[in-house]
Amino acid sequence: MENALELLALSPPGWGGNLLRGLWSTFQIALGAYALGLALGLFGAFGKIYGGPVLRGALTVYTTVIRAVPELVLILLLYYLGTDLLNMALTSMGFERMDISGLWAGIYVIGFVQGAYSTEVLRGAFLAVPFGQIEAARAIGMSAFKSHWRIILPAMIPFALPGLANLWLIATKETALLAVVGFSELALETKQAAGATKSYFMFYMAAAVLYLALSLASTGVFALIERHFRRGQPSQS
Amino acid sequence: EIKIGFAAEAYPPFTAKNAAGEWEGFEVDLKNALCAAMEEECVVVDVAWDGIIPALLAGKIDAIVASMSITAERMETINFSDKYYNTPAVLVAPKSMDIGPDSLAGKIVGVQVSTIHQNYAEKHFDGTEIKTYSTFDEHNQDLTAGRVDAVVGDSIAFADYLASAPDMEVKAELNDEEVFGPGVGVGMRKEDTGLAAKFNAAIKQIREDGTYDAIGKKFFDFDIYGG
Amino acid sequence: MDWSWLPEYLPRFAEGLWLTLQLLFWSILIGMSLAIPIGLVQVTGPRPLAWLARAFTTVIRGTPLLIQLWLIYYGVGSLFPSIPGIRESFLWPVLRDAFPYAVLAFSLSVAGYEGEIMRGAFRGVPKGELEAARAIGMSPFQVLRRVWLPRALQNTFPTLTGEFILTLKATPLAATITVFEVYGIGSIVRQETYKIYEPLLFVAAIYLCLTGILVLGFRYLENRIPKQSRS
Amino acid sequence: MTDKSNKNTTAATLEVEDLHKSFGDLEVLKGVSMTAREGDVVSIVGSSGSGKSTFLRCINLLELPTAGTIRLSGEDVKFKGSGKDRVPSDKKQVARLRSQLGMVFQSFNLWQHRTVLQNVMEGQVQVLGVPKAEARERAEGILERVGLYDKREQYPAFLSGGQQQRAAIARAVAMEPKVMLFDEPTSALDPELVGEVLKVIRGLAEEGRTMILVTHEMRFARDVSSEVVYLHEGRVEERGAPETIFTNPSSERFASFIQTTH
Amino acid sequence: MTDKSNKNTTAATLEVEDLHKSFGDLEVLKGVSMTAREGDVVSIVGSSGSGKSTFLRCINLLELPTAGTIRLSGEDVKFKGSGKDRVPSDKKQVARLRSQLGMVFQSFNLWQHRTVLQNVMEGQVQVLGVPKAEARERAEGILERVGLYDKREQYPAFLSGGQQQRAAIARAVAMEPKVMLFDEPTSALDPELVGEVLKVIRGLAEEGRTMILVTHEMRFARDVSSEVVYLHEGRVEERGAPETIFTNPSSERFASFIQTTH
Ligand SMILES: Nc1ncnc2c1ncn2[C@@H]1O[C@H](COP(=O)(O)OP(=O)(O)OP(=O)(O)O)[C@@H](O)[C@H]1O
Ligand SMILES: Nc1ncnc2c1ncn2[C@@H]1O[C@H](COP(=O)(O)OP(=O)(O)OP(=O)(O)O)[C@@H](O)[C@H]1O
Ligand SMILES: [Mg+2]
Ligand SMILES: [Mg+2]
Repeated sequence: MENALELLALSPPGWGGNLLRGLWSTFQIALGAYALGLALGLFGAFGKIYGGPVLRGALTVYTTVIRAVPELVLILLLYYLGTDLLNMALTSMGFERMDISGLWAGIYVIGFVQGAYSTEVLRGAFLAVPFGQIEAARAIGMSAFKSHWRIILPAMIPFALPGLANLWLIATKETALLAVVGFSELALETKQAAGATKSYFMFYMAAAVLYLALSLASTGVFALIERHFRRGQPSQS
Repeated sequence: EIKIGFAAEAYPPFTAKNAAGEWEGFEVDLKNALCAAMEEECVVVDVAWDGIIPALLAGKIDAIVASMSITAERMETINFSDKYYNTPAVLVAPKSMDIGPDSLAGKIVGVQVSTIHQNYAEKHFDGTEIKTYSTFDEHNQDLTAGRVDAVVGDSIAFADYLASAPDMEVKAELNDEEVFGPGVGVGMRKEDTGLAAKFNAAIKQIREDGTYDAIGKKFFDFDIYGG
Repeated sequence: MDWSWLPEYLPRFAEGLWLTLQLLFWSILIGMSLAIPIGLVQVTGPRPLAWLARAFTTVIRGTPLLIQLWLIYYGVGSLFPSIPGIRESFLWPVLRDAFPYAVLAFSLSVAGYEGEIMRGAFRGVPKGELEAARAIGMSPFQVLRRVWLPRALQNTFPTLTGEFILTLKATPLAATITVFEVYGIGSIVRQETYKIYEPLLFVAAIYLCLTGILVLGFRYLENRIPKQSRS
Repeated sequence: MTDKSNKNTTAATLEVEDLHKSFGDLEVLKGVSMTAREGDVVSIVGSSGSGKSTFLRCINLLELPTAGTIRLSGEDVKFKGSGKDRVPSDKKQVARLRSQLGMVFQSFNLWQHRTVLQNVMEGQVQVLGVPKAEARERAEGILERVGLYDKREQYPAFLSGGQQQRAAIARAVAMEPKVMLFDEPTSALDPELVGEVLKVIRGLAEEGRTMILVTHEMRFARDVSSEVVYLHEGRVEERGAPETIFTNPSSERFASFIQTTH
Repeated sequence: MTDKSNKNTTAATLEVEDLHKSFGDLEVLKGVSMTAREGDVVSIVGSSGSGKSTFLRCINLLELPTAGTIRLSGEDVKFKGSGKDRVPSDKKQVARLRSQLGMVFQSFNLWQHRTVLQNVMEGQVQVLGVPKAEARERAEGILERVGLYDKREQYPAFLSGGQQQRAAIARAVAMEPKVMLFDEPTSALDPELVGEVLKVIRGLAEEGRTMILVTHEMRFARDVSSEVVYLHEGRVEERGAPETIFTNPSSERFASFIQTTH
């Protein structure tokens, strides 16, 4: 036990500080990726519903292919192959080589993948909104933007929230994939601490506790949002 | 300037980061000695084991110093320096069991997947079920759990495990130059032949001037360079 | 691109694919049959059960699947061998095999994530339609089976499809407990051949096919009931 | 007593005594009693928000009355607890009683994931255990009668208001319940169809079924009912045979209520 | 011509010419034309499923007519394409025209996540740009008038049917549109409230607004309208001033339609 406390101490040689820094990095990437994913998801969902055949087709390819291909493949492709191609293009045009940082590659890749999932979550939520609610907004002459912002989105949110909450929690864990490009976040810090000290069990449990704390906090936030948007809805039993 | 790639996963006592984020271990000191001998600036880049060869090929690193064994298959893709250490493989099993390399028929042996150890087990153990694991620590856990009867792996890597598992012991040292190859070397791109020559010269130099042995003594109580 | 390795490894990929499919099938089947009650009790109560369900989904969704997998296989699973006599019993081959542990871990994960989805879905069904079902004398179970559940699922098909694809893509974690499914085989090929992209692309293609089948299947279910056009 | 009423000749099918219902602080029903016998058609009228729908919904326990008794064919609905926590103590009894109570909702509440035909068949097959083929035949017959045969394969979202209302009526009628609760069953119907529904209700009454209906159409109430109950602010302000109370109302409030029928 | 109608004295506010609408193979409107001037109240009657709601919904483009023109204050709604692919070509125009067209839906369609007051204020604030305080005042005034002031902070799901309908009317009225489209605005209302709505509509007509309303209550249509249009199977079968057509119908079909008013 004493040994455990020593290992988890916040300053070296304890590893606690490293884990917390990892958690913070995880949180930042997850937040960036999630925000990007939401933006793409909104665009994707409305594109699928309102778009012409070409846009719809393109979005279907996006949601199917991106969701299908393992994230690791995407990260490797974007980070290595993508950098290669970019640099080839840059040097052939006479520019300096440049480096995509692991952090941004991670945010883009995870965000891009999250976008594909949120597209479908939001599309489902949109379809679940009773149609009359939307018609009433149109009938009073709200612009397309206003009717979405004021009526449709608030009505969609209760349907979308559980799926979006799941995606957020998945985002926080998917950051672990960035280890492959050498970006250190909670999962990698944990692996390093565990590997260096051979206290696997303890560090993995510590990481689990940190993840759990993060998700408890997020669950609380999501519950508040849901309560707000479910106002006016009678309980069902 | 040479960009040296370390595997981000800890592999003590060769490479591991301490809590302050500094690299420590045999290969770390060795790298410093090699760079000094070459009179080159070296920077360390951490890359996950999975991405380390792609990183090399993509130019994000110039040399891999990550306990990478020199094998024929790897030689098809990348180039190696001469070996800089070699440790024997061993068979580990519970003390209570009467097991040797020749009495494994009907038993279950755990190895890390697609390693020289797997190749060895498949070549030499007849009538034995070979169970593959994705990491070294996983087959150790299953050895403890009793799901496998014995495991084959690198002798150094076992040191910590054996220290924490008093009822396990080394049953035999395994040798087969054909399977195990010459040992561990620095990985480089094939076209960087100049760099390979430099590393070879540097390895030779520190072997001769005693630096190598000094570093080796710091971490091991036997000759890590191997026979 | 060099695909010369492919013929040699095809049989192993076939084995891996079969494992993937089994893992996916059982996890979704068992997971969903847990997710439905977990979602439901959070809407209907009773309180203590709702609270338990909430705690379960929070813990499952809040901790990495990898760690759950480890705890189940190396943690709980390693307690069995220490039971005297068990190694000689008929149960041992099952307990020793990693596959059941993988199914257990993935099922719990599906139950956690989809339990949350189902909670929202149940909550979204218009109250009046449930009242109509109760009013003709349906038992609570009939209300659930005939009206509440189908209506809930209908509203949530796009989300569930995504969730199942996520489950598919989580199956590679099983490699850490010796269950080498398609992705695991791909990693083995990568390590053995030092081909970097080809095996990954091949695995990606297999995943694409599986995902395509999932998406089309659910799209069919979703479209069985026509919706008013929204544009 | 008119020929339409048959009070005292048969036992009461439905008796409600001193029913109270509050939503939070708002007391909606302040002690409502009612008795209906086989073949009775009781109309409940009253202004918007007076508690008519709440009263119907209390009868089949979709709302739980805070106090009062409900008796169906002599069987008391069993409750436990009191006030807000008063709940039925026997779930089996509730389901059994409900299958004898048909309900047409003010907002129809058709199942959106089932076609019209499936909406009508559902209860017969699932609750009454009628074989599918038979249920379909019966359902088609009823749909024919309310003029929806052509729309039987359509989903509710694609129906006109009147068509939805007729589907809801068909769904309730198909259950052949002892007692039917209609919440404004003709609100979305044109005069011709109102006439049709009138016929349906009369037919059901002749078969000996009991009907409680909420309506705003005084004409309709007068034509169809054996008794009219006027609800005002959660209390029965006036009740009687339609001939009597419409021509000779005793309550001033009721007089002014029906007078405004422009 | 009665004093309620003012044909030929002012320019037409709303003109619909030869409107067609099909749902798949089902042709619901087979060429309907209509003209309404300032202060006109046109009632549309007809049996259930005859296309009344569809007609109203076409006017504000919630359904897209497959053929025909719609003209509001002399401005043609612009379309492109034809048949099923006929869509409005100018989205801005659509939003502008819609804000001059009020609509009360047959199924109310109140926004479930907003209180009654917010439902009524929403359009004023968001579409007309009325300052919040002013919008609230106006909304409260209208709610007072339809007897919903007490329920202004309530969410729609907790209202009685008639209360929801009145909230829907209030929401449309608050927009002060040139033309109001009412789809059975009194279906859930008791006789007293029907009288109130009648007054509201008359008041609006006097202000010079135009009203098109679908109703099943012939009494109400007769009292309120300057013109009555009888729709039968997607065509106008009879039209005229209420005094004329109710007492002296020229179409046999219409005669039998109003005759059944029991
Ligand atoms: N979205 C739709 N898809 C297919 N058919 C439809 C759709 N909407 C309406 N219909 C059909 O068009 C016809 C006319 O419907 P509409 O709602 O206009 O009738 P209505 O005259 O308003 O009837 P009611 O008095 O019953 O409300 C009906 O037969 C209806 O089933
Ligand atoms: N779930 C609820 N929560 C709170 N108040 C409610 C609820 N349901 C109804 N009420 C209120 O109870 C009163 C009676 O409602 P009820 O639906 O019984 O009226 P009604 O007589 O059917 O009126 P209408 O003729 O308009 O349908 C109304 O003031 C209504 O706002
Ligand atoms: Mg009511
Ligand atoms: Mg209609």
